[in-house]
Amino acid sequence: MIDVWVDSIIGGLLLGLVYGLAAIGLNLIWGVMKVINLSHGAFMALGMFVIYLLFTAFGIFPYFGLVIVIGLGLVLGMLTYFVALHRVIDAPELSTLLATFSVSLFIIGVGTFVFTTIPYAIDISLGSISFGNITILGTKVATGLISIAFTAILYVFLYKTRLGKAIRAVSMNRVAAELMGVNTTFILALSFGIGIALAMSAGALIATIFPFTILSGGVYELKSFVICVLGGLGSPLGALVGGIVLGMIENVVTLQIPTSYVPVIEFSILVLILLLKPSGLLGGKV
Amino acid sequence: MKKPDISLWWITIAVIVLIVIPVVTKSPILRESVFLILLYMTLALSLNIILGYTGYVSFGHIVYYGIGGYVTFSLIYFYGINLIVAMIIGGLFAAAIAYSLGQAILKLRGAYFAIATIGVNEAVKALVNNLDAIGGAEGLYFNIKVYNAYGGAENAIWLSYYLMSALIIITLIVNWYIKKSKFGLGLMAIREDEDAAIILGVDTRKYKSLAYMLSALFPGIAGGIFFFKNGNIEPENAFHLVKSIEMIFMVMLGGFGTVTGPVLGALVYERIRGLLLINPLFKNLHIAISGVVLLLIVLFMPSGIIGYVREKIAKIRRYIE
Amino acid sequence: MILKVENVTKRFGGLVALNKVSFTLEKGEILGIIGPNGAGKTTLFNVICGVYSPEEGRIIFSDVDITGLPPFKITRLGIARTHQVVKPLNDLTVKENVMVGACFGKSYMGLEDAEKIAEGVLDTVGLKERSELLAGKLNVPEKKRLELARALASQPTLLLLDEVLAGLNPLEVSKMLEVIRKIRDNGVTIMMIEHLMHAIMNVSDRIIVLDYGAKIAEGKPEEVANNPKVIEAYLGDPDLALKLLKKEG
Amino acid sequence: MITLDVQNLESGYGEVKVLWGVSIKVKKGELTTIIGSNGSGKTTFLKAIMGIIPVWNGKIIFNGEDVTKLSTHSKVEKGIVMIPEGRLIFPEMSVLENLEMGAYTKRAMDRMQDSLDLVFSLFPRLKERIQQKAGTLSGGEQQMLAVARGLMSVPEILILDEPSLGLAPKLTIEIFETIKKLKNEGVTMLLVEQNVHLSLAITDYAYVMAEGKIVLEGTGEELERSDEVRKAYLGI
Repeated sequence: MIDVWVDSIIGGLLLGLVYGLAAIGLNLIWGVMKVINLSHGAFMALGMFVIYLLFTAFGIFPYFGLVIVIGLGLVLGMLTYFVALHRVIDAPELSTLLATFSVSLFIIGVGTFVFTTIPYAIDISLGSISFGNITILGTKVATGLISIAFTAILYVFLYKTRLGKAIRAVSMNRVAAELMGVNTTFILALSFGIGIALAMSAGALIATIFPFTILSGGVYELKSFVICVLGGLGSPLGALVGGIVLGMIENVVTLQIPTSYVPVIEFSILVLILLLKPSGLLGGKV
Repeated sequence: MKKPDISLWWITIAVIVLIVIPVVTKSPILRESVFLILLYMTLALSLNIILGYTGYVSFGHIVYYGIGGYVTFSLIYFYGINLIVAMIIGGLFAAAIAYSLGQAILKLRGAYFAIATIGVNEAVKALVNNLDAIGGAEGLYFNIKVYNAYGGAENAIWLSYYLMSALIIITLIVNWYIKKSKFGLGLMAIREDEDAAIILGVDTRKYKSLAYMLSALFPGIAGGIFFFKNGNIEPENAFHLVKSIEMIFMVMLGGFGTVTGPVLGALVYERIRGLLLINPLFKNLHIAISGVVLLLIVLFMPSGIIGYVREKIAKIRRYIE
Repeated sequence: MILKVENVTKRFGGLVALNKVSFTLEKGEILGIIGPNGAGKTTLFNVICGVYSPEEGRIIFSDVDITGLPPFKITRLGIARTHQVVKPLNDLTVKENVMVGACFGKSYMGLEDAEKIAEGVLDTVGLKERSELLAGKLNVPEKKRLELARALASQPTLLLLDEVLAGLNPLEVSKMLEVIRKIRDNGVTIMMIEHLMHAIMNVSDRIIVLDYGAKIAEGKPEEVANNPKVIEAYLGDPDLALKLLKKEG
Repeated sequence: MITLDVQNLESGYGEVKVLWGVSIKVKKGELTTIIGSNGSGKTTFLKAIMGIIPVWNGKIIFNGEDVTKLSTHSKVEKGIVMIPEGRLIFPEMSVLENLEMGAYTKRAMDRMQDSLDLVFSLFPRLKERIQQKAGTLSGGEQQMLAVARGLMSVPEILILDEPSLGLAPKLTIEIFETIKKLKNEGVTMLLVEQNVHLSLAITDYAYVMAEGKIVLEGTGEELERSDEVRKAYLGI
């Protein structure tokens, strides 16, 4: 019996780390730009298919393909900022919500056209780790570790580099940052690019452990909202912790109640936290 | 009470003309397409009360359409209650849920409110998925015999059509009266500056809750009619988040905060969508094209068709609102 | 006595914005509130209007304890205010803006009565020609007048004016002062915050000086104007300036 | 030599004109001050100079070069540095990180060590709190940090917008002493202030602004003796 629990906790932790990675991007974008990115899920789905194509068409092993996914995410994100967001960045939130949603429609629309909505899967194996009765798939361990590594890299970038500090400065006060000589337009675009790169790589990682369709991103986007609200909107580290909490709920709580109730719990948590403690359970800032 | 003026007359007459066309031609194809347009108009006008007048971005507004649909459908399915009674109960139930929920979530502003409404929709959808008593994830299907009480399936469809027609006219008139009333003035004050509104004496909490309640009532009834006609209801259909965004799209396209805007927006949106679906080249790309069109509107015509015309020709302002 | 503020203290975090402020206001009076930036003047208004509730103290308005009531209730009891940073309802017309004041203020009237009141008030403040314009299109001095019109339309017994003269040219200032006197003559009690000293000295019956959240002086305009404490609070201490000059040579 | 030469500047918000042709000159190595009551357009004027709001008409000449159309960050890169009203420090960053942000431009980064030495000699208290979060500093310390951060940008001209706003008298004096020190170090400055006596006491040249126009100008002593300034401020 205890094995089942340990198994679930480890599984939940590893899954939660990937969820966290997805949500970090969303949170970074909110923290710096005050934009709720409704194209997050679509970009995650894009990440899934890019890594799939790299693997099936060019034989690039998914974990190496991640480098390409990140580069592509950065470029696409910055492009999206200038095309869809720059004009409305100071408009009321309805505009940015709809602008990012229209980007999502575009990606999903073209994606459906190309890939239809049938499921795809990436067939790789890294073996498994066993101790006692517990077996953990190597791919899950790898995604968990890579998620931690990406989060760590993001933190070093935000706190130790000149550009990273500029991003934090812009998130605190855009006018003040501009007065320090920071090109804030570029920083906003860069932040969106990083957020998208994180979304796409999280999507790519998820694709290595679960089957996916072009519509899968939507589910993870909604999960990311829950995670962000749990950890505090705008706080990247909070997102990671929120992700772990959500992973735990999915894997551990389901030992006691049916899986189909998980979304009920998740979205009730979302609404309740927004009402009771909008700054999130962990409440921090960038 | 204010007397109806020209802006209400012409749009009501236009809608009535639209309603009459399938009746005169007896064309089922036209009827189906007009039914859909009327449904969209009702949804868009309802959302307009909370989004357009009050300025609260209700992103998961479709939840009330789904709730009304489920209540109506269940009442007919399990208890054989008459459609008209059932749909009114369904609408009132949706409105009651909105009112009580509004007490809590209307405290949130801006994006926080938007996310909360998405959360509400997803939570309700997930909950209904689990309620086996009302069909769970598979949903409920009418036995064809249900329609016998209404003189057969064909008559039942026509009944749905007339009920939807009546609903849109009522929604339209209510919308206009809200806009032209003291209540509406209070709502618009909240939209422009909630802090200023409360200082000016507007009981913002009460007004917001009432507006939210009203904006849930009509979608609740519309959901009842739609799923009755449909003969089947399931969570994926009833609480489809994309439909929520379509509602916002229609209000934005026509011009939010006006009475004529959402009506026009719904008409144009349904036509564009229909054309894209018919054209074989665009059929598979219609979602992507909708995305591009939406983006263009957000970026270059943020006040919608009516708003755009209003800015260009200030003189006709009072006739087109 | 129409208003009694008793020992009111308001803190924001560690900052004491109002420190045990007490004063009374007689019916029909014009009371001027002056003090340097950040002295707590606008906070005082916000506390009276119910935007903030004070940590300590009480506010009695027409024998009713209004401490901690929500702002809309206080407005309906008959207190109206204008904002230093104007808050026009941009996408409504000028007339509609004023109608909001009339509809939801002390008389809580219907739309048609409100429209009549609005037209009258707009005439008083000289915005009649602008009635049908969207409020967002007005310039700053016009927006100030709109704020005043909106507050007046609610037919208050106590009117709080927060820097209505700022940004007006001398001619406009004297016109506005006339309007303010006229309002008082119609039986409305007025409290006003103002930086334009000659104007406020001219129009007020009595003046209260705030500095760092505390009341440092109170009295007739000429008394206050010659009070060394007030001069220091406003101009900075001239002695300090001299000290600075001497020290650095 | 003229560092900053603003000619006939017009600007405003939306459709509303606030500045009606404002011209000033700031000489190199001097302290120039603009005084004026609330709402006279001083802050708008500085925002227009910095490019935070667009210039409608007129020219901004900096060291002989027309910089009217440049973006804010490019102006900072050239050495036009403003310490904004209300300080606008980065509250969640440490004192050191705030100072590093001040030295963000390439020009300033190369001289960061020198700048840090200068700043810490001027404000030893900041050195003691180098790792503290800026948001937890006292109001006076935050103002010092804002000035220090401005100096980190290696300004060719330092523009200060109401540095004494909301400060207690003792701290106000400290800020003015600092400004005086900077003047003695040869820093070119443009100061906007409400504290008439103190600013006139230390300034080389001053302008009085009212209703978006310059209504009076002269040396600090001339204006200090002028009845008009007194009248404009106190009306007595």
